[in-house]
Amino acid sequence: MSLLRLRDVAVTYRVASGEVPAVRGVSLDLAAGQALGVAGESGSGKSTLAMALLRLLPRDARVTGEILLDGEDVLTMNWGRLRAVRWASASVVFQGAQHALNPVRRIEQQIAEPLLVHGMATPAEARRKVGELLEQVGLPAWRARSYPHELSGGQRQRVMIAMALACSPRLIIADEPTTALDVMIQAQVLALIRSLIAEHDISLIMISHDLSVLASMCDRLAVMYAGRVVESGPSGEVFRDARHPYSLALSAAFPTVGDPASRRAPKGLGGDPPDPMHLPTGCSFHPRCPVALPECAFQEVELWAAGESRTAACVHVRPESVQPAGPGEGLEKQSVPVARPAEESQ
Amino acid sequence: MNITWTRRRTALSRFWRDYRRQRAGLYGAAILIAAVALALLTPLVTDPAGMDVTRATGAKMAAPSLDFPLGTDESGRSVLLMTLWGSRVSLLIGFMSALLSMTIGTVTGIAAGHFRGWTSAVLLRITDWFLVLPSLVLALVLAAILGGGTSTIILAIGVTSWASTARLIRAQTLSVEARPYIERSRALGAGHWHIMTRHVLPNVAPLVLANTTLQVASAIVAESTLAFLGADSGKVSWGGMLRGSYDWGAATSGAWWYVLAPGLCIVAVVMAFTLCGRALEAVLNPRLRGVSR
Amino acid sequence: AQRARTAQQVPRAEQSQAVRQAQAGQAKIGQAQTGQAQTGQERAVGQARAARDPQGGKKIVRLGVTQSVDSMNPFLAVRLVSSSIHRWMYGYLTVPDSKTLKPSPDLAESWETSDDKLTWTFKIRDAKWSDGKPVTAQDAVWTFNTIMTVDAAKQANGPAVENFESVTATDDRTLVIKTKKPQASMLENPIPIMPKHVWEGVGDIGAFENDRYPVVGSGPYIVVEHRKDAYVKLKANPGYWRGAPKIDELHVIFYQNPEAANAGLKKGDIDLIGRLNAPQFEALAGDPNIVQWNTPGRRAAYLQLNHGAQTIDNKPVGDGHPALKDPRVRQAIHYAIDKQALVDQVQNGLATPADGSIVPPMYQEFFWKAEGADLVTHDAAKANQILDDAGYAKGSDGIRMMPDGKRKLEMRFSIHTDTPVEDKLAQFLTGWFKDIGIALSTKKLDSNKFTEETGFTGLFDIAISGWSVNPDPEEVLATHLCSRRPTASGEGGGTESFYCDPEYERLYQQQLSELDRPKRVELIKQMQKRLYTDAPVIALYYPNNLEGYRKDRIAAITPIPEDKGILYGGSGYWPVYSLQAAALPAGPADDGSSTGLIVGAVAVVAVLAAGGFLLTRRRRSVADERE
Amino acid sequence: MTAPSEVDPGTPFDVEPAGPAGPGGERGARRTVLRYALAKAGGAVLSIGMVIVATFFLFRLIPGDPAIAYTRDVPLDPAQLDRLRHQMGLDKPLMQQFLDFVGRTLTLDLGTSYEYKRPVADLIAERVGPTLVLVGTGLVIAVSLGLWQGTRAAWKHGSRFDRFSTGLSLVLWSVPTFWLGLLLLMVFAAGVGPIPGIFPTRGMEDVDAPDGPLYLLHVAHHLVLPCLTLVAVVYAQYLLVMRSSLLDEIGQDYVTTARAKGLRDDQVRRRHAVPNALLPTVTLVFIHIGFVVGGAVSVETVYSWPGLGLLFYEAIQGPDFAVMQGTFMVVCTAVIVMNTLADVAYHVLDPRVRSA
Amino acid sequence: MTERRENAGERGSLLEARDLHVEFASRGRRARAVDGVNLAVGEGEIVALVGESGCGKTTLARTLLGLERPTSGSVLYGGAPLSYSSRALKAYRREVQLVLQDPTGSLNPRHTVYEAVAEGPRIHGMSDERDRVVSALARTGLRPPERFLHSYPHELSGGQRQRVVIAGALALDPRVLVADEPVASLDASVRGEILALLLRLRDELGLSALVVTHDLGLAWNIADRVAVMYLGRIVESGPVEQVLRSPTHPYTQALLSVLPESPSPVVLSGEPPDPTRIPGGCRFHPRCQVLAAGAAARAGVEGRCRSQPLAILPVSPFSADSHAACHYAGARLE
Ligand SMILES: Nc1ncnc2c1ncn2[C@@H]1O[C@H](COP(=O)(O)OP(=O)(O)OP(=O)(O)O)[C@@H](O)[C@H]1O
Ligand SMILES: Nc1ncnc2c1ncn2[C@@H]1O[C@H](COP(=O)(O)OP(=O)(O)OP(=O)(O)O)[C@@H](O)[C@H]1O
Ligand SMILES: [Mg+2]
Ligand SMILES: [Mg+2]
Ligand code: NI
Repeated sequence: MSLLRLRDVAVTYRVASGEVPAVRGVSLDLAAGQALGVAGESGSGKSTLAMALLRLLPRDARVTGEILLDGEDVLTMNWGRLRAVRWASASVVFQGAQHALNPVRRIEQQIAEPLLVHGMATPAEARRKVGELLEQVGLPAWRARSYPHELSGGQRQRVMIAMALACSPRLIIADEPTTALDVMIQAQVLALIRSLIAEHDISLIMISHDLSVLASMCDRLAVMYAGRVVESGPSGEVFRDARHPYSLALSAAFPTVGDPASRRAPKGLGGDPPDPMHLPTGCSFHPRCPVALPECAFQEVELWAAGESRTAACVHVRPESVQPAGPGEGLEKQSVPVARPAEESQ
Repeated sequence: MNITWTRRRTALSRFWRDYRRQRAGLYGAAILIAAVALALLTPLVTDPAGMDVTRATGAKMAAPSLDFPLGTDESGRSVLLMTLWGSRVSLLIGFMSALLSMTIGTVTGIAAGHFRGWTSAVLLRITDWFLVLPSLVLALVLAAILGGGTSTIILAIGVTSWASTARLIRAQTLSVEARPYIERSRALGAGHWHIMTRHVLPNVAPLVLANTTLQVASAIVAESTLAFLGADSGKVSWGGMLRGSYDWGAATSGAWWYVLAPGLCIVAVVMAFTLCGRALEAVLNPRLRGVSR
Repeated sequence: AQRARTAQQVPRAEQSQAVRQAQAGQAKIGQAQTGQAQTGQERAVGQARAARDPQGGKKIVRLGVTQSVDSMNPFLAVRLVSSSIHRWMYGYLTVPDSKTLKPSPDLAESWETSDDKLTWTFKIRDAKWSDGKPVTAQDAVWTFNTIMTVDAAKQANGPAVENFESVTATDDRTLVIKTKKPQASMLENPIPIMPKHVWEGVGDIGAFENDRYPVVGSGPYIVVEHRKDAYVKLKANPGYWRGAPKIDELHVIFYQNPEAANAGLKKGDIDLIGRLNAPQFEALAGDPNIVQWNTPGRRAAYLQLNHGAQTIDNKPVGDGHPALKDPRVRQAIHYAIDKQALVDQVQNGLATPADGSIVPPMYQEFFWKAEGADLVTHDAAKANQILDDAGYAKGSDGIRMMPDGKRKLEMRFSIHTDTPVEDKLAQFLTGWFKDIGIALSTKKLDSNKFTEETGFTGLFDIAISGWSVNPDPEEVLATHLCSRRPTASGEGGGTESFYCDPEYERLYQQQLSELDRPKRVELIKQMQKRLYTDAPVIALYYPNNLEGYRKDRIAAITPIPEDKGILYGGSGYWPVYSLQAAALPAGPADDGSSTGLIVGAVAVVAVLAAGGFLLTRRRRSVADERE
Repeated sequence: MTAPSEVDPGTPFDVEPAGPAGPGGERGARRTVLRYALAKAGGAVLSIGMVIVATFFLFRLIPGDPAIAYTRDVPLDPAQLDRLRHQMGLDKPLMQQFLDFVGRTLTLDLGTSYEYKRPVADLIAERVGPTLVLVGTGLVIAVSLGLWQGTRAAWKHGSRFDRFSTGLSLVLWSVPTFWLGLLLLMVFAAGVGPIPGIFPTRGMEDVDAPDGPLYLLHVAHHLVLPCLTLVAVVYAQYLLVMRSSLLDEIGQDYVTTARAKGLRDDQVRRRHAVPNALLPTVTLVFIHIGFVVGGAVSVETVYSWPGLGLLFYEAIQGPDFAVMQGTFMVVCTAVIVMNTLADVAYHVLDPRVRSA
Repeated sequence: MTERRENAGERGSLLEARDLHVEFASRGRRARAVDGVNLAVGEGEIVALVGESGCGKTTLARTLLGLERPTSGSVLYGGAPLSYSSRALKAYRREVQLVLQDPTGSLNPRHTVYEAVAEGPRIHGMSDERDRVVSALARTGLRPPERFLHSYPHELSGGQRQRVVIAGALALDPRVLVADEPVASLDASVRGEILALLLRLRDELGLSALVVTHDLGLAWNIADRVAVMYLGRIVESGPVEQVLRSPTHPYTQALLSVLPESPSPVVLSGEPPDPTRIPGGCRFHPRCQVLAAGAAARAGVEGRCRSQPLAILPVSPFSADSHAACHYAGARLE
């Protein structure tokens, strides 16, 4: 049985000017010990989805669907149960550790806090545990006495990871844990996460817009666009051989150094990201899609199987659709290396 | 340009749409508009002769009646009439001293935020000095030294109340100055003047506007307090009326209308300004926009 | 007093008046009277009573004042409240008689003067200080000599000894004062006799606060406690030579806020309050427990017109409006003023319109009443007529011009800051002056600057003024003499008008030497008439003395003078000495405050309880309300 | 005075992001605190110096002869006046007078009152106590009430309690202090209609105040109305500031982290949000001491409270420029010193700026 | 592109930093943010400056624009040292333009696109303001320009905003564009477009560019030459293919190795270097994996690595050779 099972999860923010459908019907499965990467451009609903998993969204967000954590629906839990689940079953590593740590409390207090709250340790044990955790993430134990601002960005992110590990959760949700970090530090942190989840047999949901990072970290990838998952599958395959034109553009945006194909030929995707309040009809990607068919403008797309344990939401993978060429091929031909002028894409 | 005009109008209507959502701000604006309108209309619809004690027609401290809806004062003048005329002075002092305070505060704040080194240090020192000093006490000293008169009161309030504005504007200036577009502008060859007037000023302007509104409110309170403590402008203002009611024992002789009318007017108008100021701040200050949860 | 501000001013005027009297140097010899000798027996009785009844049943009278004590040191204190308290603490050489106000024996049993009127010999009474030591002539010698020799001690009463040549004691009972010039005011000497044995060891008198309680004195009361800006507590002096007062304690309680003081009287926090202003006085009406005490005042309020201010050597000073030099303009101004309206509106009717000059009608003998052709009544038309005739034509804006057409009749009216009565007055004058084509603008000055501009530098057009007149009006009349004008460097003087009129001077000199009283009275009346018609000053009204006390607390009190006199603020101790209080089982102050205390405590507890309840409720509710 | 703005006028210190600190960080931090304290003290000294200079020139602006003002209207002969002028140092050049003034001020000689003829310093010393009682109590109540209610209002943002608190504080903020004082005095001290006057009409204590613990109760009884007035006007501002400051914090990520950890709502508030919101608020509270002192002048006048405010008011009425000048200097200095202490305390308390 | 390379050697450098040092006072210490840099951008050349966070890239870029004064060394434009009088700077800034990382921040939210682009021409008192704005917008691909003139930045997407910023620079007809992480804040899908734009501008207008980045992929995407910076110094520079395909400096090697798809990452331990404490010897030696692995010792340069400072790399516009400031690399070459 999968550890986490999302069924048709949708999140809508109520704002003054209307409703923002930030996540629109996402279904995902995560097996125990598996690492799932969620990619997508800014505003595609990645963080919203992650926060919805533990009902951490602000009050003006409405969540529907089912979020089954170990078979139990998070959305219908009572507060007491939810509090017990939080951090003990699933913990979160936030986007900016800078802000996710309380600036006026010492590291040790913050790491020990979930242990104490969940009654998993006495204060003395907690203190010892904090030292252990810090050492696990490669920080000296005396750092426990520090305040967040005394640490560098990489160190803070490590503290966040140590904190996430505190209650030995079965799932860690990492929302862009390295985006704000430098290349070298990023490599350090990723290596750390990789070794920790392997060691402790923890499931991971990792969010990033950097497909290449996700590809190297995760077993499976899900690519989101405008609140929906548009493609999912084993990470290597999705990264190297995307079926959805958006995933393709995303993976092309990260050139392989040394690959002559991308030398002096940056690839990108024209057009503007969609406005979640005014989504295009049909396939929401069609205005930017280089291989859009006329029917894309009105016909709903859904996730179709696109190979073994792969799905993609594109007419080009629709089983019954007549494919003039292989979808990959077609895309290859039509994706232009130089961006098209903006007016065309609008 | 026509298109700019349309732009402005849409910006204005957007502002209005946002503002309309601030219910308290709407109430405030309504009261304000009413108060200002009354103050402006007063000379048109009433006769200032009624303010002349030698021509007063009422009995002394007469209770409200049809002739005198708000009763009369110690000389038999209509309290309503005095309240109306007093609003002119109170509002004038409020506006003018707020204007003075905002001018000093904005100029100092922008300069302190824009320039580095000793200019900023000196300005900041002075600002801090004025910030912590008991402004009312300082205003009283100023008023006592400079002697009475409307301009003295305006000066005393204006000169003592700009510091918090300057701090606010400086903080905002610093945050504007840290924005990349300032760097970009500098890289385009812009000088201090260009940056301060084209980038910083327009960006702090909404804040200045909101703060001015709040400042008017505190200036009106300050005026009444100064009047009570003995530094009045020599004209009939709400503060002056309250002082009069105190001097002539209105409260002990049961002339509640004389005590309450100007006092409630102060409360209402100050409140209105405050509500408007807060609403403006909420609409115009991006820092507060995010906090809607 | 209208408000604290005015209250402070008045005593100062009175103070300086006494000084001036001292300087005027006129000798009047009082009758020697024998006072009662204080007996040890009485003292014993007093002590026994105190011992019998330490707490309950005390007779306490609480006096509200709206002026705080500036100093308990009589060498320094100038405020009315302080000098009043000193009157109750200390003996003086003489005290005004309770009926006639003429000097009567106090510590000086009797006195006589030498023929050249330069030597005064006082016989000191056999009295005791409150610490039991005898009062001797040496105490008086020390007191006067200290003021004469120590600069710091001159602050309060320096001028009163200016004319003293020497002060000596021939024996413990005999005091001899030699003066440089004859001094008529000798018997009104404002200096309390201080206990030498206590004060000798003080050191710096200017720094001493006289705060060793109980303060050793020889008056009817002993100060036992003083909290600054709060209260002074006095106890009856059981050993007082006239006999101990009939109450046990006298509390002087300070209110900054006159409204609060009034409320305090109504509520029973205080028992007596003096120097009320008209609205406060009126606010007391209708309270069955309060007696409104309204007596004719000894004060005159008048305008001072700058009719060409000059220094003592006839050099013009200041910037007075030239039109005011014209007696017709002054006359017209006089006609423009509605004195009755002022009385009604400014003084709430609690004053007398001034149909005379600067001597109030309270002094029936000296009061001159304008009648017939002399009488100036409110008549704007007549005023306009006078001005028209005099060539002051009205301009298009309704403001008149000087006959030469060069200057408008735009004048300033100088008043004190923070005096509502003067403010109101200014409003009325402005209105009336407008009717006769004179534009009046109000100029508010703090009292320092006011004195400077209206008394020395002449930087005014019209100014408010007032004077509390003594039973003999000579002093107030003297303030309009040529010799009172300031020197060129702006010093000395004491003029109230910069007036210098040969006719007036002549009358003054004449009355000085006129020993026949009716004739002298006539001369004095003529001087008033001159002032009235020439109008260097224009009297407006004579305010009444307004006071109030609780009759449920004060059983008896003797005003001074006994016939329609004042209760608080006069010289002498008669009213407070004569106080009789209704004894309450427990002091009403304690009663009031303990009820209040209980109620307050209950309120606090209730608030706390409510708060606590809310808090606990919230705790409980919050637990599962949200996450 | 500041309007009850939702925006704080900037922290009084520029918060720099701090770099990593080594194990010696604690000691280093202590050293920087010391350096900071010294710098702040230096600033305060400078400010106080500015107060002295400003006072001198401000009061030298007053036209008129201080000697004549000092003697009031008692006529003196020229020689006496000259002697007095000499005594008061008025015949010296301005610069010399200024230096003398500074020298005297530094030795706490604030001159002699025109009215009381006593050293101003003594007058002030006598009245500091009652003011401290009033302002101290008022401030403590206002701060605790304001912060508590502000916290609650922000936490239940948009609730009825929030709307009520915000509304009430806005009304209170709009009320002139003296007017509120007069109304309270008339209603609760004098008594109106059926309401008995249960509180005293004046002062801090009555004659024959009881001794011992009862004395405290006695003073407390007198303190109720003045304190209420002061608190009503002052606390509103703290409420609004705390509310907006906490609202800022509620949106922060670390609050979400805390919730993600499974903390209860009140734990999140007490342990995380409030401490962070508190620090800037407390600074503002201290900046506003000057404002409170201003309010104290009105309150002390209305209730005849024998404190510095009353002394100042009387001095204005006099006018007794010597007392005015002295009180002004002392009050300003006190406020500056308080602020400096608060700054340093803040610095010690807030780890973010501590080691910066 | 090969053509460009061939006659490159003949042309001189347009913008050049010579022995540049920039220091800051940072909490009582001196931070040597730029500590001896030689760098040149030739006419029509795109140079990428890569390096870790805090190594001084931005400082170098700002100094090149005269926004920061060098402590020593000089900035040369067209061979002449930069003068810091405000007039000379203003003239200089017509020719050399800056594009910043964050297009949203680089645009004043209260200015329309027109105002933003026209700001430069206005400051420099150019007459044909509107034409310049329109053509600049058109050149950056915002077509038709009229449609955008009166938009406010918040009405545009991130990519469009960055185009507006670039248009603002182009409106002055600059010869050099200094772009500080021009795509770092853009969505991955959009960044390709902006980079393509830079390439196109170089082709169309002959614009030179210095692109500051921490992303080696970006350098690979567009640059002709790359300079790798470490702790205030350039440690390796040369043509992109050469440097990125066969890096000689251990630091460059490490940077390349941590790219996600690289097979054997060399994760350097330790924190980002601190410019207030620059180590002696080779400034990279405390983190050097070659030194740590003992290779340097084997090559007999360990001592030198630890104690002997390296010379500042020479300036070499259009040079076909790469240089590395490394004792070990030097030893291996010998
Ligand atoms: N509190 C909120 N109220 C209203 N709308 C919100 C709120 N938070 C997010 N949104 C909207 O929901 C959508 C998804 O936001 P989300 O933060 O999940 O995106 P994301 O994929 O995490 O983006 P990024 O990569 O920038 O982090 C966006 O359009 C955003 O504007
Ligand atoms: N104004 C300044 N005052 C003090 N130190 C500064 C200043 N500007 C930069 N520094 C320091 O100089 C060093 C280099 O900074 P710089 O911004 O040039 O680095 P960078 O390579 O651009 O880094 P990033 O990739 O993070 O943008 C840093 O350590 C920084 O802290
Ligand atoms: Mg996100
Ligand atoms: Mg940078
Ligand atoms: Ni303020």
